[in-house]
Amino acid sequence: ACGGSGGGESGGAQDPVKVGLIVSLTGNYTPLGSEDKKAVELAVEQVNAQGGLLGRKVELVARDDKTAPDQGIVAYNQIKGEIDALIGPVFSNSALAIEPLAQRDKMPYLSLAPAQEQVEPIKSYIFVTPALSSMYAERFLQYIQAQGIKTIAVAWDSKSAYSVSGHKSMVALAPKYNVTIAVDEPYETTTSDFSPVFQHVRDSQAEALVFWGSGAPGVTAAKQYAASGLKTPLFLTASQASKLWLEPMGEAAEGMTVQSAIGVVGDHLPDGKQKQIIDQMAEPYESKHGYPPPQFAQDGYSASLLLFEAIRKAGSTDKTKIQQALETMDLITPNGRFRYSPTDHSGLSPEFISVNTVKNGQFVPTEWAKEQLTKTVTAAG
Amino acid sequence: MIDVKDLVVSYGTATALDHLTLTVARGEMVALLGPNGAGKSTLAGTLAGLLKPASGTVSIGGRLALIPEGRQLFPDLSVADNLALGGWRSGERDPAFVFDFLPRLAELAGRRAGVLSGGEQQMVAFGRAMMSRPDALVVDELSLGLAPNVTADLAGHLAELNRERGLTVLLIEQNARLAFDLCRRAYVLESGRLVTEGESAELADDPRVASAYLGGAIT
Amino acid sequence: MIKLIAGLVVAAVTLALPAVLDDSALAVYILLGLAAMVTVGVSLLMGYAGQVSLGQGAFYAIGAYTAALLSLNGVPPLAGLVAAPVVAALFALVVGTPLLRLRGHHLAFATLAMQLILLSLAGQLEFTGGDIGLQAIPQFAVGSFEVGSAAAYAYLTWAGVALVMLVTRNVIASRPGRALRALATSETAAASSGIPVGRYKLVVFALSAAFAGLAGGIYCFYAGYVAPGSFPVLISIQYIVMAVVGGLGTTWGALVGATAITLLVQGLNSLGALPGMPTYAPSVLSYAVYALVLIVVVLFLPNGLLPAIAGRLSRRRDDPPVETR
Amino acid sequence: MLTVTGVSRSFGGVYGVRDVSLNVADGEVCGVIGPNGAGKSTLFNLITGHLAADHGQISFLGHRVDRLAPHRRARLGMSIVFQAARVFRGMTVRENVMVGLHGRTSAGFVSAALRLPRHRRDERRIAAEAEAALERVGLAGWAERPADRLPIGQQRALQLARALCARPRLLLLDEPASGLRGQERERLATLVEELRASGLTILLIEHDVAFVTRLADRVVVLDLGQVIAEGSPAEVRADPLVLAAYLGQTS
Amino acid sequence: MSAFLTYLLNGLAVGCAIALIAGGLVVIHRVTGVVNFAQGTFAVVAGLCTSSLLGLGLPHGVSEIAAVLAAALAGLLTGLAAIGRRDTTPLSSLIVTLGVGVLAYAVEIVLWGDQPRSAPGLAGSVTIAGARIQTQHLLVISVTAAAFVLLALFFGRTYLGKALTACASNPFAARVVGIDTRLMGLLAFALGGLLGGIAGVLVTPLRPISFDTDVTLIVNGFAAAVFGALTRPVVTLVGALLLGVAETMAAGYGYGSHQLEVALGLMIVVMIVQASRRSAISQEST
Ligand SMILES: Nc1ncnc2c1ncn2[C@@H]1O[C@H](COP(=O)(O)OP(=O)(O)OP(=O)(O)O)[C@@H](O)[C@H]1O
Ligand SMILES: Nc1ncnc2c1ncn2[C@@H]1O[C@H](COP(=O)(O)OP(=O)(O)OP(=O)(O)O)[C@@H](O)[C@H]1O
Ligand SMILES: [Mg+2]
Ligand SMILES: [Mg+2]
Repeated sequence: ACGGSGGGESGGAQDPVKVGLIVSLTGNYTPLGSEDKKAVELAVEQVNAQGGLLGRKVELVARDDKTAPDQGIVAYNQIKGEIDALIGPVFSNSALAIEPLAQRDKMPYLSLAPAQEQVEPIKSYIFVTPALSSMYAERFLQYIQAQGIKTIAVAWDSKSAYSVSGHKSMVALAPKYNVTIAVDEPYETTTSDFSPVFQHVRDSQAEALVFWGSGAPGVTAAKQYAASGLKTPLFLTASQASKLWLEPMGEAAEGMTVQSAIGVVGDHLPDGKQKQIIDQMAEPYESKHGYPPPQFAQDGYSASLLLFEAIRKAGSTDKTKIQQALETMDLITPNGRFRYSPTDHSGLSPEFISVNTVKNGQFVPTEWAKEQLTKTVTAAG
Repeated sequence: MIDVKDLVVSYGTATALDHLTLTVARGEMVALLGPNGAGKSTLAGTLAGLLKPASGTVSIGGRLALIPEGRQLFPDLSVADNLALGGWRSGERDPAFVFDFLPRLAELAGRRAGVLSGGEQQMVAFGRAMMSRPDALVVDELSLGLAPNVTADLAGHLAELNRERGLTVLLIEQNARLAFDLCRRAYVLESGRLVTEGESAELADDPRVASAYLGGAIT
Repeated sequence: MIKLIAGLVVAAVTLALPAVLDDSALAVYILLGLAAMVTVGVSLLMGYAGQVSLGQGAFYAIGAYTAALLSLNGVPPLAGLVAAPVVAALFALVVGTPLLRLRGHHLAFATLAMQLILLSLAGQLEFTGGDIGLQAIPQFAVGSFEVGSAAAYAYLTWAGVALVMLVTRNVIASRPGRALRALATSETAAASSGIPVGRYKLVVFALSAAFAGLAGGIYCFYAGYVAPGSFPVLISIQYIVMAVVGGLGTTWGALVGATAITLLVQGLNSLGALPGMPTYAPSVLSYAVYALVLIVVVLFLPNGLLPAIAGRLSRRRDDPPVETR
Repeated sequence: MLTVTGVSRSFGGVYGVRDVSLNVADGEVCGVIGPNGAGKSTLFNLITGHLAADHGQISFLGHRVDRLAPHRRARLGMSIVFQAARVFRGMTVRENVMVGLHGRTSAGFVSAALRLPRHRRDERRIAAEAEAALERVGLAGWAERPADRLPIGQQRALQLARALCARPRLLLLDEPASGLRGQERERLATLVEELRASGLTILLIEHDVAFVTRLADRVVVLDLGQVIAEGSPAEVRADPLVLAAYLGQTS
Repeated sequence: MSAFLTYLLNGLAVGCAIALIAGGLVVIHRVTGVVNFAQGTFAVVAGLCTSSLLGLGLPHGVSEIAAVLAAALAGLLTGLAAIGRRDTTPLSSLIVTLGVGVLAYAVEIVLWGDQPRSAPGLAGSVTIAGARIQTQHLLVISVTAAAFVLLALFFGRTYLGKALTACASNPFAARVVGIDTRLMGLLAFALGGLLGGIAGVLVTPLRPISFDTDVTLIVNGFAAAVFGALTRPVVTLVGALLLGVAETMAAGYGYGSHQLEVALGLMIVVMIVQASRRSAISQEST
């Protein structure tokens, strides 16, 4: 399918639909990229088991960006000629490097990176799958307001785009929810001791500490927090909502508050479309890999579903038609209900984020979250 | 004690020793003369097992110590430690006996060897070799950088060890006069080959040897 | 004679390649050229002047950010490209003044730290676009002629490589070049011959920075995007690996090393992505095979690929063999 | 020509050179002798600027030089042949000698990179003079050899050639004859005599007393960092202090 | 005041963890002249091993010791690759260790996967003069103190320690006096692996370890080791503590997002000040 503009089906009916996937399989972002890949592979398997798309098989063309933007460009150039659409890197810098090329080639592109800048301003062919950090920020503020908390402390990783922009949104949105940020504490990804942060929280009026960060600092800080004897509750964002955080934390995690995408708490949802979609992924994933799908896997799976649906709606692999289908997309995925539009290429909204507490090594939605999610899910159908 | 037969040693493709045969009997002191680049140091290194012969054999009948060309101290270690490590093979750890014939080293014992003056380093190199309580000693330049009185002392010490303990010595020495005085016999090496050998007294009278190694106005 | 012929062949192939390669190969070809440009500088700095820099990626980054910031602010791209090496060199002069008082491992660490600090700042400052970096950098253009195609970038890149190699070759075979090689062995003896050691070290540091800066400038236009993630510390180490594998202290060695490593990495990458490979294939191939090849080459060809190849050729041609250094 | 006044340098409490004053006249060959560790090489390093003095002044050709960097002093006309051979590894003998002309030429990075006429002019001159210097020290046949593989004697000759290329006004020789055999020593002595005849001023450290006696106009004796005697070679050789500290009973 | 003490104590603990990595670098460099870029790998191997062994139900103590031994073995193997072949220059050896580090990635991914792992350590915390410090941190401090005292004594006081030092100081001379430099080098690599392993075992409960954590570990370790000229254990320890304390102090007094700059910048400044006190000629003397 070599994207001739008006040509409709240029390949024979036997040609597979080719989906490109560029993620980090080596380098720093390997732990994320490899989960994405597993999930996308699962989605492709499932769709092929159901007879494929448009009567054609779906074939995955995967490449490694080596957690480096220039390698992302190389990978994109390698596969752009053969693919019909692209699911792109989880590493923001790689994603942003590829996007101008994809836009120029009119290549439908679903990004796995959460960076806001991808959709601000909107580029017609670029769509984002993970919830943006601004949504997590807003959701937390809603929860905080509901808990009657007025003053908070925020710690954020100044070296991670995700937490920088999450922090920024939080600062911007706090007044709207009547929340004051008493302690505003940057740290670095390599920070191995958080006692200064906790000391500052201890010396303040803050009623809760919101911690932005992903990977190692999430565990390090939470462990040290448990040991620090601070009574202020700790709020963690969705990056910690996986066994990668739960396991090392062990007992110490009990009672901590952790956000997550809706997919993580599928078990606690009322029956319905949303729960069904979540299980459709979670069960085979767990039986195949031995652990429930982490957030990144859900992003990858959601992106695949969105893309498949768009191709179905477009009725062809014509890139422009896929793009148009995406722009009018309304689809429930493990990440929640996506409603892309010409003015919204991120699709999700904060209602699909859960706020949980850790109980017996499980993420259990808080009463507030249960109430909210039920509303959301029933509204979605 | 030292038996070299048909020895060939080369650096890459350049042959430094070309079918060399020589012997030093137990308790003998023998001088090795030759112009720059003759292969003297190469022979010394081969005797000490630092260089691999391409062919031929080297046999040593006892513990051999080498005072290598360029002193080769451990610059980051103290003089005392340099000396102590000289006893790696022999198990000798106490350098007191070295201080007896090189009193200057006692003063320098705590100094880092790398900052010593040239002559001081030469003394350490000598002392270190003696720490191994050798049966045979190969000296690649004895007087290099040493003050005349020190040279004389060390030469005297060597002669004494040879007399009293039967120390075997192969002496490479820039000062041929000194070498002839100390050793009864000498070999002359040129371009990797033996050109002359004989009693020191005869060699000193050989006009060719005299002009090449005893020099005109000098010494 | 044989050198001249080899040089001409290489030049001809270099010129012919952009015309025949497709986009995907061109991307590799361009990145290879950029890596070669930086590596020539590393080889000059390390192989000739004996100064180790683990922070060459910082100058690459400075070049890229300079060109990007200028052209995003309306300066003509050509001016941005010219500014890239100049700013990188100036920066090298400024940081080099204190840093080059350090020697050996100390210098290696200090340059590494310099890159870490610089990237950390680039990731936090507003005007560099923070961690997200700078997007929508215009295409390179000379006047109204836009260099849009990959082939054009390939020519631009390899013109840069040629320039850098020419300058290096001219410098090393001359009075300042001999001075650099001399001070690499003994700063005291060099100073006694009247060589201003400190200043020469600074100049060669700046020169190598300029090479990296030029590469960075071209990179920013080609990629259209620069971010701190484009310049991890590991690339600086990669340049050293390239220089050593190719043969330190030979200008062509840098090119050979950059080519060998880039092709190896890309080859393994493509191999790992072939359908039917097990899940861990990409990582195992790009880590294990890469590492093994690297180890074997370094152990068995300690002087690098180029001297090994050249040695073999000349040995076959004229015996007795000449000893190469 | 060279005036050293009250110069001292200590190393962590140990004196290397202690309050040394010295005058070297134009065209003179001044021998410096003394026991091992007396501070001779340290004195040379202080004069050439490789070590900074703790106290004292050094003037050369009427300039105060004790604050100048070594390469500035070299450009004023000092050349040194080090005690330990310091040849430049990885360069040929010829290239080593060419480095010696650095201070007397000026083509820099820019003219080299662009191959400007100045660079070409300089290169021609450097090549010619280096050739002559190699000839002079008897290394003509060795020009293309890698310098670090040379036997010691040739390395010393090479250092001397490099130093001479700088056309120094003052030449400092630190044990130039060490490691040289009879004939080679003789050749060196002849060369030094030629240099003296051509009016070059020379400071000479040497433990070969006969060598010094033959070449030096005047001898300075150092011990424990201080000057203990000074005078003609014959005077110094007879000085009981010198006999005790340095020459020993054998001489 | 108690805030200051908190930063100080925790900074010391951070520094101690760095020191253990740096210590391994120093041991190896001091004996072989090789900068071992696989040093972080030893810690990673030990960390991953501990987590696996504990996961298999082995008791604490046994798991950790086994993991440290595994790291020592990794050290030995690295040594074989890096210096096993005669006439490998230190630069070549350095590149080989880089290669070994990368090779280890593949092995680790196959054995342990690419996701980070962790292990339980000493829980809870202790209050000293109003300053709180994690118990695990105290463990790190005490083990490091012991390790460095032993290291300093070993190299400074024992004959074997001096023979090891002699190997890098002048390998040729070491052979002249009869020391088997290769054997000594391998010993050093094993010792380096051991130290790296101790670091890994102690750090894994504090921060999750994945195959590529070695990069972070080595950067800090390298900084401290270079501070100690890659040869002096005690100065290295000082450098590491300086680094750790500078980081926590920076975070404590409002420069949380510039910890790296502050700490590394400080190291560079101290090194430059030290360097300007040394003359070129004394560094070149042989
Ligand atoms: N490492 C080396 N590589 C190549 N050639 C060498 C090497 N070492 C010595 N040679 C060559 O081998 C020959 C013998 O050198 P050797 O050092 O044994 O001479 P020597 O008699 O000790 O000279 P000197 O009197 O100067 O000490 C010389 O031609 C020298 O150039
Ligand atoms: N950098 C240094 N640090 C400490 N001590 C030093 C340093 N340089 C020289 N010394 C000491 O200063 C003294 C004088 O050394 P110097 O090299 O000047 O002696 P010298 O007269 O040249 O002796 P030689 O005839 O043996 O070469 C020696 O005791 C030496 O150990
Ligand atoms: Mg010799
Ligand atoms: Mg001296």
